[in-house]
Amino acid sequence: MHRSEKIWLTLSFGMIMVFMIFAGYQAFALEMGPPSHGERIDPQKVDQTAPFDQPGIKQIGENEYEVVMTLQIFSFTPSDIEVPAGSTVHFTLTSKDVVHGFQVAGTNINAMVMPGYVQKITQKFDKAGEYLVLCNEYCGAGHQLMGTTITVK
Amino acid sequence: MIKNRHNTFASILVILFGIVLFYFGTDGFQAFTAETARVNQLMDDKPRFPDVTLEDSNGRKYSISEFKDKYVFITFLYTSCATVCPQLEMNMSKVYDLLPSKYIGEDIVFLSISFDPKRDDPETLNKYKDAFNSDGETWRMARIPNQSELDSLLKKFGVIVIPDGNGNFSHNSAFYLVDKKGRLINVMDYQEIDEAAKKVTNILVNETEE
Amino acid sequence: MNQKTFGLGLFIFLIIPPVANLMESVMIIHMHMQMPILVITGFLMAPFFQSKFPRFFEKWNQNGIPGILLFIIVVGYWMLPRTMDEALELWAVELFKFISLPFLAGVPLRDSWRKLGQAGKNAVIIFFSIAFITMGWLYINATMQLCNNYLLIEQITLGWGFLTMGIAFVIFLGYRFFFNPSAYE
Amino acid sequence: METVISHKGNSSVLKEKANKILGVNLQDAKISKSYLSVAFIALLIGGTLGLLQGLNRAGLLELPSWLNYYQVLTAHGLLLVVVFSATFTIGYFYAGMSHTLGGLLPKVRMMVWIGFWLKIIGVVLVVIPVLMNKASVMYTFYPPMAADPMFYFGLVFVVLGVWMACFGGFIQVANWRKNHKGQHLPIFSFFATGVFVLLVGATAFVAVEVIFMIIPWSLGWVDTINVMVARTLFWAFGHTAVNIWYLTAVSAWYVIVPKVIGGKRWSDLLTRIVVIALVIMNITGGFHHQIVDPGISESVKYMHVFMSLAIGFPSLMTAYAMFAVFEKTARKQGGKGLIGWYKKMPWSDVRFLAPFIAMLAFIPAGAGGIAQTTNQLDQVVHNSMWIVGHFHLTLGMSVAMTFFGISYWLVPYLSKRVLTKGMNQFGVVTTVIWTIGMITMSGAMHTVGLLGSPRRTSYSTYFENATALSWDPYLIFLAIGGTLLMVAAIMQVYAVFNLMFFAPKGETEFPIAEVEEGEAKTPYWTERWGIWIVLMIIVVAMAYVIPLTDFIVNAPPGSPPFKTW
Repeated sequence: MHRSEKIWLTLSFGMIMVFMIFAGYQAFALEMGPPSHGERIDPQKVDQTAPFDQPGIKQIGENEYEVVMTLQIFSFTPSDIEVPAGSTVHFTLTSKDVVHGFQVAGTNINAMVMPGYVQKITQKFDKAGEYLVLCNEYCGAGHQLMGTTITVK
Repeated sequence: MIKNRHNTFASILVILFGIVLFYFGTDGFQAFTAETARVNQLMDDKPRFPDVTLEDSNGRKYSISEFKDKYVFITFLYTSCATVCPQLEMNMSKVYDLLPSKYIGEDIVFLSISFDPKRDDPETLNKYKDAFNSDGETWRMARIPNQSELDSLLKKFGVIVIPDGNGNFSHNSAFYLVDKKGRLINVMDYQEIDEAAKKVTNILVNETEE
Repeated sequence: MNQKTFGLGLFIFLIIPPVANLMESVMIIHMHMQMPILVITGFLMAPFFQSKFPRFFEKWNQNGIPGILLFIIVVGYWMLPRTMDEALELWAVELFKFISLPFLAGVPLRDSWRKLGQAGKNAVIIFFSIAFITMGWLYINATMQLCNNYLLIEQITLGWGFLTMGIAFVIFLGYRFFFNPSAYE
Repeated sequence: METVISHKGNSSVLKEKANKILGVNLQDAKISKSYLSVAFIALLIGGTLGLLQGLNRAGLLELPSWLNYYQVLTAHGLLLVVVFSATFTIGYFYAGMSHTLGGLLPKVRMMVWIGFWLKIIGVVLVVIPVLMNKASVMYTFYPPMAADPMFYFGLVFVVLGVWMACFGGFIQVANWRKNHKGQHLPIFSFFATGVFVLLVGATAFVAVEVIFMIIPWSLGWVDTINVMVARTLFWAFGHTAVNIWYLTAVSAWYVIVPKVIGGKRWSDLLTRIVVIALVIMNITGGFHHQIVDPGISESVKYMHVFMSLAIGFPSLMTAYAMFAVFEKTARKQGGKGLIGWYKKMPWSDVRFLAPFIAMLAFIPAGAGGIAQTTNQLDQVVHNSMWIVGHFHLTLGMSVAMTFFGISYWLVPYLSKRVLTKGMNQFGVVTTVIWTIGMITMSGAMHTVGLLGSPRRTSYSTYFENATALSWDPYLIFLAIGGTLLMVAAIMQVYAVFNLMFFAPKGETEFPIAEVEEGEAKTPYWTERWGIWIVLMIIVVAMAYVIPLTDFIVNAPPGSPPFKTW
């Protein structure tokens, strides 16, 4: 093997390891790992299962809110959420039918919402404004209409 | 020829090493799982039930001295458990029924301890106990509200509880018998109901005859 | 980068506490990734020892049998549910794991493998196929938690891991049986 | 038995001789030409559908209800990701196997023809329900969205067709090795073997998903389906499939391009190691498509980040190899300095230009891929237009342009015609238009994806939402890029059929580069495919046993089928 090649291979290997270390550090030390909640639910009985029998927004602490939300073709329940600026919002999500995506443009909220699984994701909203919430996994004829907003005041 | 002898010798040496390794690794071919090793260890150590505050299904608070001069038959559980715990408690109730009734409440008390104090408040425990016909007196269900006290008990009795992050726990299950002085004297397989009942009865009979 | 330094680097990487902890947090990764990679590090480092002590290997492992026996014993020992638990709880056992797998399993495996005949190699693979399938069956069907530090589901996962590995070995044996390499080489 | 073998032996010797004289076996050429024709027809139709989408997405065109956006998108994906790539790959590798292994065996020829027709039947069965709007489920067809059962039967036929071609390839290779004991498989056929092994491995997952899970469920034999298992099996296939097309392109970079520029191949041993590494590690990479899925623990996801990133290593090795070959070749021709090689390259030769731009495109494409594999970065772009931009860069540039470059010598070689100067010029123009179109489109897609625009969504302002409206200026570029691409696609298809039927008669060489003189002999262990396949199985088992066991043992109640379009 040529010397330059050895250098290149070492660099390549090093680069991959640096990626691994950063990803690991962020996921485990900073708890910035991707949404991975493991709870299961009967997808055909979402309406009867707590907490999804009462979807909505609930204040659970100072500047802390819990949003229990169901996704179904082609809407989010509840929709048009309002929270004060600076609040941390914990989303608890599940799907009542097909696979949906939950994305809030301009934030790092991006999660798959599968039928049969409860997904959780948390975000702190510092800046006031209207955030666009949309479904980013194709879910049917009205997929492009599946959107709502989060208003941060 | 000489080389061959080296080989044979080396092979024998390696096998001997293997035997020694496995012998010490399994406490003399006794314990192939950590669970067996743990139980054996507990029965040797006879740890004392620590001084912790229990809160039972009636909301009464007391320490283990409540059961002074009585044997205590203990299990560990959490009420949201859907798999092992109901089975464990069902088996416990069978042991309860198999023991001669004259000892119950007099010489022995049954106690189910929850390791999920956040969710298992007295009210929940009260509801749960009815499902197993526990009377709340001679068979009590209790939680240990203080987490650090709970941890010290679990550690002493070798109960391993791992939360799985979704509200469930993975845990080992057994029947524990604590003697009149508050020392753990026996750990029994919770699936062998008859054997456990026989063992406990024998202990009680010997004790009262003395 | 030659394989000796690569093996040493990999070995050091594996014993870094965060790496070790992460790998040990999942039962199947502990047994089916960390442990085999430890063996592989020894395998890679073996030429160092072989060139340092050529007489030793020549004298005591001439036909490869003592070495392969040592390999089987050490690997077999680490397949016990108990040893996995203790590696997590007692630092001495953990240390023994990091020493025994590379140096008492990886090194002798490399030295012995070439010295074993075709029949010997097949016998070793057959042994591990049977052992893995049995362990797999045991772990999948055990309703009891065998390891105190791992969930029951991880135990079942490990069982399937054993079973699939066993099947892969059987496929390999079948390939060796049906396709005679001498027809191609 | 004896006579049959000796007869075969004779005929293969004859064939080899015939090959040397005639250049190409006509029967084998017909196979490859058929596959290539289907590939480029698929490109034309798929490309047209792509243009329709680009125009819609830019808000310029409203599609009629009988051919809606999602129908078009499903067909576009299937025609380009599955039909174009797979048929080109098979046609290309069969041409090369016929060339390097001394003609196909009659048995193999029959198998690959059966495979061809199975595939055609499959594609027809898939396309009918899509056109009837009964299968607007995208090429990923995630349950519990359920298409018409015919759609899934079509997929089964496609997979069977692919398997026929793969096993034909294995028989051909095994036969050659029996007759050439102790020799290394010619490098081109080595690549072919790797690709076929991966194709069988990858499609096995989707076959299990479709045959054992989806078909019984879509026919109503079972009520519910385990959505996560289906999804996981799909991605074990889906990601590997695109990596197979990439490996096909890579084969041309290693084997063909050095010859085109008048150089020698890079180290034979390391080339073979790259192939082996890609075969062993590829299938496990698919899991990173599920980084933001629920139900998978973070440590398992992290392990899979590692498994996905590992594929980056042989790719980085490839990058080095390519530029090393350029530099070496140029130095021999008098080029100076580290980057002096660029003066010596045959830039006006489309057979070099197209694959070279493809390689360049793989630098940002690969970097994007590494980013998407990493947990937190993926969370930013998952399912956004960024992803669409990414695979138009990988598949649309790296893979498709390499295929285009190949077609300028492969098609004339097969049809015993030559590439004229004019046609070469035409090809260069096509390449440039395609490049500009793809950069425009993919660049806009990447940018708008970072701003949050989702993939697989027809034009929508989300009720006049300000954020959504701010994407519109970027989306216009989709239409512009798409139009350029359409022009280039039409030119490319014209070039292929012109070269196949109308170009001047003559002999064209199958350009396979030689190894460097004095290179050390490649060790024989590289030929032990049995070991590589077993290793591949072990790695795959290791990677998938954890999530799959969890999904199955801790399965939630399943989902019934839904038709939501």
